[in-house]
Amino acid sequence: MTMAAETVTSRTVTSQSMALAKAINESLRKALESDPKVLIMGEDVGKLGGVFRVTDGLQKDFGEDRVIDTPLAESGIVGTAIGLALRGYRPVVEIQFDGFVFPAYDQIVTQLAKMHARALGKIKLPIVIRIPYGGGIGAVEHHSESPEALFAHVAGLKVVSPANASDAYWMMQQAIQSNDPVIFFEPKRRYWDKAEVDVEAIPGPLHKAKVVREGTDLTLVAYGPMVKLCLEVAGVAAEEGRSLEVLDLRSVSPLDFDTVQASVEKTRHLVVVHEAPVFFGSGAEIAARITERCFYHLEAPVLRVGGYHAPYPPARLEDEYLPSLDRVLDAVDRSLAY
Amino acid sequence: MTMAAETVTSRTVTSQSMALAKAINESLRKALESDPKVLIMGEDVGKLGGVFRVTDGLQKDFGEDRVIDTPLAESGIVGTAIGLALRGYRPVVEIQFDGFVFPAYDQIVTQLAKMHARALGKIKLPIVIRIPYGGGIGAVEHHSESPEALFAHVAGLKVVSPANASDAYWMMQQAIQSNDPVIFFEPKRRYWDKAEVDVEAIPGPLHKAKVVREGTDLTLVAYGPMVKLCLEVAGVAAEEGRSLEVLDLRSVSPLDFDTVQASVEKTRHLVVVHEAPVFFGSGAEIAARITERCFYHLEAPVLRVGGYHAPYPPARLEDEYLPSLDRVLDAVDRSLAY
Amino acid sequence: MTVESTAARKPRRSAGSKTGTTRTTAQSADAPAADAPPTAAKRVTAKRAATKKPAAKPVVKAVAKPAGTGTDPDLVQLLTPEGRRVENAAYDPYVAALTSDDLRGLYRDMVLTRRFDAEATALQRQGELGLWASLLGQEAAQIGSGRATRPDDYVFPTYREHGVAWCRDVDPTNLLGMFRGVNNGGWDPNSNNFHLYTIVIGSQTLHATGYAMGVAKDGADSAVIAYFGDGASSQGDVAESFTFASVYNAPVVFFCQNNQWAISEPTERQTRVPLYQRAQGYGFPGVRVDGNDVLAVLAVTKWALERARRGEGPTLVEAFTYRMGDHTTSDDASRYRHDDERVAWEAKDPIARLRTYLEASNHADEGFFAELEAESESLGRRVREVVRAMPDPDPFAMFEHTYADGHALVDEERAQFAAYQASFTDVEGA
Amino acid sequence: MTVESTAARKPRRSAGSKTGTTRTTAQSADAPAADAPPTAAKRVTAKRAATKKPAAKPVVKAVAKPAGTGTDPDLVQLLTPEGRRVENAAYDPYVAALTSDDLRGLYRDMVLTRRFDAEATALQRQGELGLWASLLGQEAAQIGSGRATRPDDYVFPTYREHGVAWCRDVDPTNLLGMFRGVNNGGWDPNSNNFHLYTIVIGSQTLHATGYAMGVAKDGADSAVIAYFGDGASSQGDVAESFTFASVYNAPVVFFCQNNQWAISEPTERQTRVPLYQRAQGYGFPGVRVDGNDVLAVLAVTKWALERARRGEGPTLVEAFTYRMGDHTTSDDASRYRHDDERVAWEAKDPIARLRTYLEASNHADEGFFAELEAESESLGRRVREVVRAMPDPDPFAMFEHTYADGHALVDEERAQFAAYQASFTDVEGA
Ligand SMILES: Cc1ncc(C[n+]2csc(CCOP(=O)(O)OP(=O)(O)O)c2C)c(N)n1
Ligand SMILES: Cc1ncc(C[n+]2csc(CCOP(=O)(O)OP(=O)(O)O)c2C)c(N)n1
Ligand SMILES: [Mg+2]
Ligand SMILES: [Mg+2]
Repeated sequence: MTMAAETVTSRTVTSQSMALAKAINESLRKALESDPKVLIMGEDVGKLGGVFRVTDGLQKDFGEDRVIDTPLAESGIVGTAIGLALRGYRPVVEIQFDGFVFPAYDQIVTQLAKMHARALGKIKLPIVIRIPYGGGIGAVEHHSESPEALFAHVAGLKVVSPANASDAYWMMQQAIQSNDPVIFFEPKRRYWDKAEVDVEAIPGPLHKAKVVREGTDLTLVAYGPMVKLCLEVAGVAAEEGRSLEVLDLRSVSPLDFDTVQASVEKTRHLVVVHEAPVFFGSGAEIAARITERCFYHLEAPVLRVGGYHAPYPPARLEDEYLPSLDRVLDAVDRSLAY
Repeated sequence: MTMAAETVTSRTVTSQSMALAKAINESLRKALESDPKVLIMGEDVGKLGGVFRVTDGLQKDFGEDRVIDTPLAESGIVGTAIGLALRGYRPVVEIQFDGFVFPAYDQIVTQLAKMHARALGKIKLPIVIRIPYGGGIGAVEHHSESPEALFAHVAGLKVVSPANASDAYWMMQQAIQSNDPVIFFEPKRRYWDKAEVDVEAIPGPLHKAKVVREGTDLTLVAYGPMVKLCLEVAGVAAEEGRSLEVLDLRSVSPLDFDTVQASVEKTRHLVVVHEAPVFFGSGAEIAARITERCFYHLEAPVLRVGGYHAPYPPARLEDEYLPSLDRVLDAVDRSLAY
Repeated sequence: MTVESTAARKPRRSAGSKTGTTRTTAQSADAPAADAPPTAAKRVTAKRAATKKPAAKPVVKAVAKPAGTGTDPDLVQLLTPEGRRVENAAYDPYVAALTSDDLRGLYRDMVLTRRFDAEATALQRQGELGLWASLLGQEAAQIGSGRATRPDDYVFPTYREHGVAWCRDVDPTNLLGMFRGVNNGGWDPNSNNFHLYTIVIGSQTLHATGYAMGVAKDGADSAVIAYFGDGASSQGDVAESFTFASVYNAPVVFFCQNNQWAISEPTERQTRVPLYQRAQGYGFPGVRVDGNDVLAVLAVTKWALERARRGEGPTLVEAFTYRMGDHTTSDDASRYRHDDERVAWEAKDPIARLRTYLEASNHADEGFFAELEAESESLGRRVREVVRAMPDPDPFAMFEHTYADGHALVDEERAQFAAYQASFTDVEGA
Repeated sequence: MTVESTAARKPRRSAGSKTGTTRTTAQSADAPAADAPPTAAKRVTAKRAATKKPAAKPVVKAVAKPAGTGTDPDLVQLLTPEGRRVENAAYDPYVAALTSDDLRGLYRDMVLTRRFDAEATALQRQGELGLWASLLGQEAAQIGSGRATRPDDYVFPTYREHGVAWCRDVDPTNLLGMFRGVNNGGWDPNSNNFHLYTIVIGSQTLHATGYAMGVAKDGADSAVIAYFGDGASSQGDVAESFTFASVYNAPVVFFCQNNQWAISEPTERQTRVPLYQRAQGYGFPGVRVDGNDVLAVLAVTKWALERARRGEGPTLVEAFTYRMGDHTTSDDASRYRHDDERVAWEAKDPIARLRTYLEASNHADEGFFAELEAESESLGRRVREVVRAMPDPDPFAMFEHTYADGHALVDEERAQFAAYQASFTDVEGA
């Protein structure tokens, strides 16, 4: 049942260093080029190129008919994207910030997620909803949230989040090709982080987790913005003589429990890290299921590090609110102390 | 830390048998009588008395100014209720069915839940949002869902669900008196179930779980519509010589982990039952936290019985989809087999 | 498909028309190009209106103000409640080519739709359906607008458009699945360009708008029609669909059946001014039509659809009608409305008025009505039989179609469910 | 509070007025009762308008059509871009009682607001604020409408209403907390009847409507004003607030600052027709006013607020103005708009035009302007000092105020956090 992470086949000649935001931009460009049915929709995605410039230059090159500045109404954006998908288009929708997806929540949950099932499979809804999410950029209210659990609980949606530029590029390609609605959470504080992107690589499956650092003493599970943090934690822990394995989930729904299980059967300790509040967050589902799968392997309860049960705090407090190197190390210590 | 469930002081003279829906009706009536700031708002709550007759007769007795038929717009209902609360009113809002709360989700999550914190406590939002929820009544799509996890994850909201007429009466009183927003999930398939309601009783705290049946071998945790099922399961199990303890959580946020922990430390086995899909459901949070608290006590992983990762199915399939006597017993067997 | 269904017999053709000419786009050349013609109408004898001679081609001067501006004009009406044909220079051209066959076809559609609806109500009472949302009283609004659509047009209904479904050749028994609880819709929307019923009020208006945006992108001359109710007009989604449709000049007709009630709430709980006026502030015309007059609805809807085809953007049509029955079979309208209101509306019955007109102008004879009665009975019988034979879905259907490309958790849960199911077989087998 | 703030000096009084008479309700008796007066205006010399003699009481005949019906009328304008006073029989009465002091007060409000705004922009550049949303160019829209409110009225702003906050006597440094990242608003809305800034576009229009419903329930004659932008007009919430306000006849003024842009999107991406026309289809009047003309905005807003007080329900005011700067300090408007547009609007600057008028009509002398300049500098200094001194919140503040009545999980997490924090102290202490 358990499988090791796949490694992307890399041909250096086609690979280049790229910021995460740029990688998504390139991926969208490629999708627009290769499939005339792909559309980009959202507020300010045109001339401005989006507030994070992720759609920079696309309207200029593909026209207003394919890269569409919409009225300021998220329910309208998702609702019309559904109609466009019914007409055969493949809309890639941008929600400007995490906190502004809620006006569209009804269309996403009651319509987008259920329409394929409602039609007994007769119609497909290949829509990608891009959401820059998470904190750490010193923003004002509603601009730093991590609402992924609110989508993962809803059947009919797939929920993914890349942690680096290469995954951002490829996962976006795969999300657009998917015939299911995909909520694509972009770790906004990593937009400017660069990595090698091989645009000719053969990517692994979209919903498969990756072991991004091997280790033997404890497993750290994260996705999106927290993967980098967990790698840092593993680095520090290594100096202290502890060998941490770090998993990048990449996909929250479906969630690759097999890869997590395989790791935990080896390390016997698991800490899950995410920015979203712990209460009813992804960590709960991972803890519950992995405890069920690895009951006799676990030497400590699955510990969770995440946001507190409070609205996302003002920027000057976010470092206290968000999982930090120290907070994760603290959880590692506690887990290993069992 | 752990406390036994409190028993409601009962004086038989003031007690009468009442259906759950009627108990809420009586509770709303009492609130309207005792506090002129209490308002009832919603679609069809007036002359019709709501589609389940929960507000029956209230407009007739308290007038259109206090029991308000609203336009057909859930965001508008909650948004204007917030404004009314800012003006000093205490609106009790009805959402007609679980599946229709989503148009109001933005107002609930970004406004209602956060406004008290945003104002550093300077303003209060004493709003109750009543939602008839859950399946089992053979209804069409969107009329049988259990979205409580989507509210519990959001800080700033309290989430409760009574399981019987007496709790329905008293919890509604307490919810209306609360200075925090309360999402009040009413187990619609239990609306017609009768129980003794003592309108002079002194109720226990709103957010405290109750041990509704004592037992020693395994703990069943449920809330709302599933409590009755769990009591039935315990009855059947008793015939098979197994002593199950049944807990009625009553409140999902906050969640009374102390009472669950106390029970599990005794029984060493825990099964959580809810109608909502298991994936990212309440069971996940309970499993994660109780495993952390009772790591050395648990003889089996916490098992969860709930809905599948699928849209709520058409009525003719709901018996297969919902937790049933057999499915819960199956989980009990599996837990005890560890 | 059995013989008694118009849908089955004359797929994608105009009601009762053997040639289908009234459905061609070419005909729109006759139509006035103005945004909305004045609505002043004058009565003519039923006799005169009944002559086959098409009405004189009207010279409609382009009006700066779209219909529905300023003071509430009269309803657009071509047939009075008493069944008399009234002249309307602006809209007559849209029904001028209707033959006797066509007129009888419209009548037949309404009668069979009502019969189907009654049968469904009865089946609910017998426990065969869990719920039914009756269209009683709204037949003209639905048949008139449904028959105005072309096969390549796309329809986004609410949960009550059984008459429109009929016009789109959707097998009526298909509509019953969700009310019986065996599926949540389930027909293929693309086989008749008739989307699934939508229950969350107002949502479908955005889908319709998006679809229409796609039509425009494709350079097609199809149009889209979105149905919704007076209650739905309050939903934010409907307002957003108006904005998107206007900004993108989408070829969509917003067809609001104002049946005076949203469950127990009268239209005054949703708006203080006539609903068709809502359109103007979004930059497109709104028209109120007598929703119990099938000819007027047909004409106004055709006009609106043709505007859309010509690239002139959206229109709001408010069909002023009445929900004669309860909201659904779960409802009891006597709790909130008086009988006299219903009685007053009975006098405006859409079927009775067309019958009077057909009889008075000799468009139909006794034989037609008798034959239709028999056809009606046979439709009822078929519906009954099909519904009773509808099997419950297989439990494993729960695990199908949540995703198009599969999902690991669904596979896991399906396997667990299979094992659980098998545990009984094992026990039973043992 | 230091001396340089009008807010601080003359709490809850009209701008620059020593007596506050322009703020009394009694004055509304002079006002025409019609829904909306005609907007035809004729130019008069600045001289004439400047005389203290109140304009002749106009006889405004009640018009059946609310303002904003039919073809787009001229803007309501009392002061041309060149600073000339134009006569407007309908709206003149609302500014007729303004004294020289009042006029200077309005000017002072605009100047200080602009100064404050510039200071905040500078503070953002210096890293003292994380973000700033400048109101540059919208001073007249905000001061005119803000000064039209009474102390007992209630204001629901967006995130850009720094000028309105000023009129409501909110200490301007209070507005900076959320932009600095030390809180999410944080002032007490009830101490100045000025709600917290709302970022989720459009939401506050519903809160305003609900609040106004409460005012009506209480039988009070206060009014409520909800601010929103041209972009916000597309949000479903705004449409729903129109419906609720109309159905319940709520005393609320919807004040839309159409500053031509929603970040990078011009108003044409939100609507095809002028925004004020949106109101009519919801059953209440809409008026477009020159948003760079503080007198016109004051007059129109007073008229609308008084309609609300008289129980005549909601009004939509569209203040036609311009966002002179970037959307926020994070934005770069040069990516999406031409400089000529900005240049054209510079000629309509709200402050310059009032200054011309004040000077031409001898309402203010050099001394006034010089003094104001000094006051302005001192305001800037105070803002700078206060902001720089603003402490970071205590980490434990995260656990405060999520709930009014407490929550077990919050207590648990606070305790865990304390233990975690203490673990460092222990180490450090060791
Ligand atoms: C979002 C939402 N809220 C509430 C309901 C419950 N509901 C079903 S039908 C209805 C009334 C609809 O009235 P109207 O739009 O006039 O359509 P009609 O039923 O009269 O055809 C309501 C409130 C719903 N289906 N969806
Ligand atoms: C629901 C929501 N969606 C998106 C945003 C991001 N956003 C912030 S301001 C803005 C434009 C607002 O334009 P407008 O309403 O005209 O107000 P203005 O900024 O021009 O004052 C957008 C899209 C938001 N704050 N809320
Ligand atoms: Mg209706
Ligand atoms: Mg704007």
